Amino acid sequence: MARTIRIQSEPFSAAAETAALTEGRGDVGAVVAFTGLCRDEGGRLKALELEHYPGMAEAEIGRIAEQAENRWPLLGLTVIHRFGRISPGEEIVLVLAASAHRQAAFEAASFLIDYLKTRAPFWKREHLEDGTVGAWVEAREADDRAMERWS
Amino acid sequence: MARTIRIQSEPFSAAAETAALTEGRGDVGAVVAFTGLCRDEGGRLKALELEHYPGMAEAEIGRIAEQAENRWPLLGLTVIHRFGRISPGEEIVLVLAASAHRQAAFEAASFLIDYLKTRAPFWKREHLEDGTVGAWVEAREADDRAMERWS
Amino acid sequence: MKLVYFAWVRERVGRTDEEVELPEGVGTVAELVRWLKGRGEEYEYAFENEGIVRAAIDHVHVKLEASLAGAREIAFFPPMTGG
Amino acid sequence: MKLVYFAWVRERVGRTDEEVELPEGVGTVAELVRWLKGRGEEYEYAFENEGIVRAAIDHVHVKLEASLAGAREIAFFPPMTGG
Repeated sequence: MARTIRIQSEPFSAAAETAALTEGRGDVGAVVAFTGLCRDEGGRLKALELEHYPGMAEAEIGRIAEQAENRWPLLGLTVIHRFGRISPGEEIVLVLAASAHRQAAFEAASFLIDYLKTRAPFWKREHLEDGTVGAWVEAREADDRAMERWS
Repeated sequence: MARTIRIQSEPFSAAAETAALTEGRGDVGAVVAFTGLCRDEGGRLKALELEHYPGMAEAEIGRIAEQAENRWPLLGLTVIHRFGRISPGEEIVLVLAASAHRQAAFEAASFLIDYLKTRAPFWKREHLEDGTVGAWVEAREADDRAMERWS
Repeated sequence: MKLVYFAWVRERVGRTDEEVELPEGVGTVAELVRWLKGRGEEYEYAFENEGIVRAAIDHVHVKLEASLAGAREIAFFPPMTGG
Repeated sequence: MKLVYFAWVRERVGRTDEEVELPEGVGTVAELVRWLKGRGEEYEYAFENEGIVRAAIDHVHVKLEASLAGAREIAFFPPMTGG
């Protein structure tokens, strides 16, 4: 199974990553791509700053990917998570799941992002339009619930 | 709400369509893209031929899109379905759903492709590697069940 | 009234479309199918299993009981297999 | 043993990492937290709500009861907010 996990500050290309997953093969029938973007929170936000735990971020996402691979008949899987300063409209995270059929691809992509949200060691802080550094984003209970539906 | 529906024989660019949905706006937090590709069925298949009902295809997908828009807080929605001859590894259909949060985007994209499969007037016929024209693809009961879970 | 056919329904009927004048007493899709089946074995073959063939009136899916009143284009086709 | 801190835990402690010699009797993550809180008010502040701060041993999430035996790097951080 093709598995790609990258933690980087640079932007990524969802198209190039999808092509890398599917090129030259005839067994992939479905690719689901989730892209998480930075919102401007109604104009209040100038940027998000993403801190991460190098080493553990890759390891933890690897463990989450392995769970997904054990659970669904996947043909490929890509997770790219950015860190550093990210402006509204920019991409933060990409999850790709490829399978022969759509249900496995949808479920695996949804599982991966639910787990990433609550298990991958990343923390967001807001930088506001008024120039101040805002609070660290608080964990959402909705994200915990989203993860729990998989167990 | 930005809504794009296209029926075409040419390939499409998922990246360009995603960019068109998100560019210049700060309210989109999640984009889910489903791409359906032509499989080679273990090397048996040379191509799929897709017939459609012009006029009704656009109208029916429009009605499905409207249902999705009424059901989830979407910020954008794109459906592109190809017709004609499509080789293994090529893309057949693209569904994009954009929202502030990921759950709406995942559910809407999943709903759209489930409905497309069973309601949009397209029919697939197989062209085989041995040069013969194979059978019309039969509708899958699993697709009917997938659609029924939304009602 | 225009009739259009797709996929294997089209192949069995042997044409993509045709104009027909409905006779008296043909008021629903089911009655139209029954009338068509009386017109020749190609129609008999296309509609041999009436539960399979789907219909649309003016680009909208309909059931066999649907009325033809006001219809301009009736389509017949197998279950859809797009996506 | 190396301790590393992230996000507001790092800010409250006032450092990104440090090397510590564990005293006798500190065998679990919970005991480490208790010992750290005795070292100064910055630690007291960082761990004021013990139910909130998460821990990892050598890049693996652990609970407060986890043993420190064999650990090289212990991390403390708030609930994650990536994705």
